[in-house]
Amino acid sequence: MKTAVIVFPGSNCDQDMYYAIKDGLGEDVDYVWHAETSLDGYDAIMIPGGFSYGDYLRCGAIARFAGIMPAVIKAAEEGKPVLGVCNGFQILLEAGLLPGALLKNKNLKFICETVPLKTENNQTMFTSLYKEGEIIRIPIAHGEGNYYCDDETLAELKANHQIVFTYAGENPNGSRADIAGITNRNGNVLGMMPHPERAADAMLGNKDGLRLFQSILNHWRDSVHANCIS
Amino acid sequence: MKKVKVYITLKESVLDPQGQAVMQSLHNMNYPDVQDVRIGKYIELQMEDGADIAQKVDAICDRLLANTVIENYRYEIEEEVRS
Amino acid sequence: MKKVKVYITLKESVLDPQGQAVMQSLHNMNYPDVQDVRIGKYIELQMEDGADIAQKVDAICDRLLANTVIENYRYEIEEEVRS
Amino acid sequence: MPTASLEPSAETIAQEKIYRTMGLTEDEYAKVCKLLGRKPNYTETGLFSVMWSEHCSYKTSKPLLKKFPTSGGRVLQGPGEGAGIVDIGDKQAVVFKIESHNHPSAIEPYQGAATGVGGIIRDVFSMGARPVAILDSLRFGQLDNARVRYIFEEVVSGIAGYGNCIGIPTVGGELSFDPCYNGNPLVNAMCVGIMNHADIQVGQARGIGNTVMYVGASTGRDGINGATFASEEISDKSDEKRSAVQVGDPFMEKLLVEACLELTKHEALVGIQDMGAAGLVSSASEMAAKAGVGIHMNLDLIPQRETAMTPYEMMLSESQERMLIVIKKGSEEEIQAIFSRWGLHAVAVGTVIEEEVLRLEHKGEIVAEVPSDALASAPVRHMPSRVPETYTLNQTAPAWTPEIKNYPETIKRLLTQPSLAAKDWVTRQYDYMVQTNTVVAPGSDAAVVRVRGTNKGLALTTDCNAKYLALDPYVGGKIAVAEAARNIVCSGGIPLAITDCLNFGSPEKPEVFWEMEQSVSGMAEACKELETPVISGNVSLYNETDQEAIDPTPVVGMVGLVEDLDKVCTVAFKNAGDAIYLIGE
Ligand SMILES: Nc1ncnc2c1ncn2[C@@H]1O[C@H](COP(=O)(O)OP(=O)(O)O)[C@@H](O)[C@H]1O
Repeated sequence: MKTAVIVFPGSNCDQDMYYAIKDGLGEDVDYVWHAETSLDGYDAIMIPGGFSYGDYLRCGAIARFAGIMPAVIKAAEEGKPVLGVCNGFQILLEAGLLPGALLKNKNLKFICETVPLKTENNQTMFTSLYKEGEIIRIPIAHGEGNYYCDDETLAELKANHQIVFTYAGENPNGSRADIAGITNRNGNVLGMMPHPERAADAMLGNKDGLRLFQSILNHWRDSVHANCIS
Repeated sequence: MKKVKVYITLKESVLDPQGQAVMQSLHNMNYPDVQDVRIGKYIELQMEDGADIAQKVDAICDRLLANTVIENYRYEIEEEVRS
Repeated sequence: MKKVKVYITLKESVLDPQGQAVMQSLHNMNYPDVQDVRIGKYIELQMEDGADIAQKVDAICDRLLANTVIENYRYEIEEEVRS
Repeated sequence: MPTASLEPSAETIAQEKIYRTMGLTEDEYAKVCKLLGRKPNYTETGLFSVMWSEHCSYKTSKPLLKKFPTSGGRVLQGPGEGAGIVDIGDKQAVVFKIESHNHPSAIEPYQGAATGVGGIIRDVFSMGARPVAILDSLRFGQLDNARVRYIFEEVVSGIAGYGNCIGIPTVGGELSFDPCYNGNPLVNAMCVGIMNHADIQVGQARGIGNTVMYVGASTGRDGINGATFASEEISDKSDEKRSAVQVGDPFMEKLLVEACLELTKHEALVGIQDMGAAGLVSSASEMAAKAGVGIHMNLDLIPQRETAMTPYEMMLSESQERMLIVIKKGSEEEIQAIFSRWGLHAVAVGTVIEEEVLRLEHKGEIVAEVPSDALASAPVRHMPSRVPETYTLNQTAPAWTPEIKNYPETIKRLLTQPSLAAKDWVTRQYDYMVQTNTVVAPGSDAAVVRVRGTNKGLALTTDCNAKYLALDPYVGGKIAVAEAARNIVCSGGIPLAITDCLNFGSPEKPEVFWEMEQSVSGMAEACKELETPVISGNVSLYNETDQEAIDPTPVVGMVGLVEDLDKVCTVAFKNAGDAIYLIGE
């Protein structure tokens, strides 16, 4: 599997994502510069965390206009796995690939800590290696992770099983319905505030996030296999 | 040259945690008369004049300055007075 | 009930990294006519009326809403129109 | 000459003793005249007054700093450059330094703390190192004071705001509260970087004919306070509308880090230096003086954020996120290409010249010309010292042992002291995990970060218990170093070296100067004993409120080497039934 990690000016979890895939997963991975215009040849697309363009104006607002974004949208339409973590989630929302918006944390402060998450839906290409309802521990680190959407959107998210992760302990940021991560309708675009790439290395004492990347790899292997047979 | 004043406010249905925190502080500081606080953005643009300026400002607000999922905007276009 | 509109802007000569980033992005988005961008805050207060309301608003701005070391503020007090 | 004409002439400066309001003493002014062989004009007086300030010249602390051991087996670069460098094996090195931003933080706590972090990061990456960790050391007054609370909250947000955005984990530090800091908080920040020996850079302007380039943010009037005799455009506006407070732009600095680290791998790079406290003057004059050359700079080419800036304002501006680099002549375009990929400009603003002078050109005229090394040779001040009465009294006071009747109650009361209580409220706001190398997070004795690609780590701590120094600065100084070393050792590291930030009151008070002497002697002795040389540091004096000095607070930042990450220890008890030992006296 060949993965692209998109690098925007101000991305700062790009290396963490890169190492999670290269060392944690043992797969091929490249950094792809925001000004590139093609993602052909990549099997999975990662939009890492950080402060793209300083997060000035609104998180993710400026990054959404980067040269690479049409290619990200195209990859999403083709059904490739697209994962946006933290700032990457914000960018996917701003780009309209996922519904809703993120507001400032309800305590108005940046929060960095490891929190329990509940796997609400393990029937996705990102979560197949977790058990339904499994509680995993993943770090969060954000100032604007308070997910907001209107009632109609929330009802849709629920009806389509698009809510993948929720905060299992105390809701840290005030997000609606304790939402920590959602997919698009097709289930191939996942945006989440918690950082699975920070929990993919035994040396740092937590490997709960690695299974997310392994799930993507399994999905890719299955699809390659299916294509070979057909 | 024109000065464009853009006001961006959170939609009414969206909770404003910052505004709530400010109101709480104001109550603690003994200003009970403040009954609501909403915090938004105020952006000033200096723009070259042109026939389609309003159209441009609309596009700029829609595409970049405001996130219309949660925010509304309005603006005023003024003659720039050089100081 | 009054509606108080407070505008908070960075003092002149204070660096506005946000404004700079937005301007750069507008240029990249092909709006070269935008020559400067300054980003400030726009705050709406709902306040009970009273003789000393202007004085109170001044105090609230000075003490809490604006950081007067780097920001200026101005405000307008309007009759609240209940919608 | 619309602007310069408003500035007083060299004659007027001499006659009306304007140099005194600019910060030069009679003796210093006389020395400037002697060095130049004439009276300095307004811009030149400004250059000397800022370069000879305590902040830039260490003129009162220099004699004391000589006491520190500064070399040792592993030291690759001692004090004098942006930051010190210590070998960690495998052709790699650790780079670190601590710096204060106390006074800016007292005025505008968010930006003061943020720009303090930004400044220390630049010191580290200008050496060619990738910054891998930030630590802080914070002192505030009593939390029941509303202003103190405000300063405390904003300082913490400022550190978080800058460090989190730029993506360097803030992995440790210390925090305490005492009434002596009520009007004068201490905000010290330390940055640690890792590099290959091959990439070590120096801030030198070698090579006659080479090009001097300016990179990073444009120059504004940041940090230029009071009357600057600038153009009328400025002087007729009320002060209330203007502010000279420096604002940090961590996004810009993130781009600068990446671009400069790319640059340090380029063979055309000759020298690189951050524009620190005195901006263009200090970087240009130091780079020239260290290489024994001169620099001719054309100020018209300096990127400017504001209109009608005078040479004085440009040279003294404290705008953040700027670097000065010297590159081989002819490679300008290649270098510009590196920066433009990161959306930054690199502008050629000057040339290295043989004549050992800093020569400034503005609008076709030479507006200042001073010997390069003159600015770096402030006359050393030897201050008188006197033993404080309280110290003498303390020495003869009978020993006092607290009488504790109810242990649980006493412990509970101790734990509610803000200085002793858990620091999660602070550390939760810091992204201490980014870069995914944080093996030991805040909450243990020292933080440990992995050196990626090896099984080694760095143990990091900042320490100082000012109460001990207030009682006996000599012993307290030793304790500060020893405490840091214990924190390193308890985490599984071998102490390598320290950086220090000497926070004191006014050195013009003999009692304060005595405290400085004693503290430094105590620290120096402990450093020798523990074989942890001092490889960088910073001095912050005049920390006073209403003429009352703070407790002597020389903060120690220590780095240790963890040779095997599997042997890292943390404070927490691990298993029920384990034996507990008390080691030492
Ligand atoms: N201002 C701070 N910034 C970052 N970390 C801090 C700060 N203050 C305390 N810490 C962290 O909290 C832990 C405990 O601090 P402290 O109570 O001062 O213990 P110690 O006696 O070991 O210095 C340490 O790991 C330290 O790194």
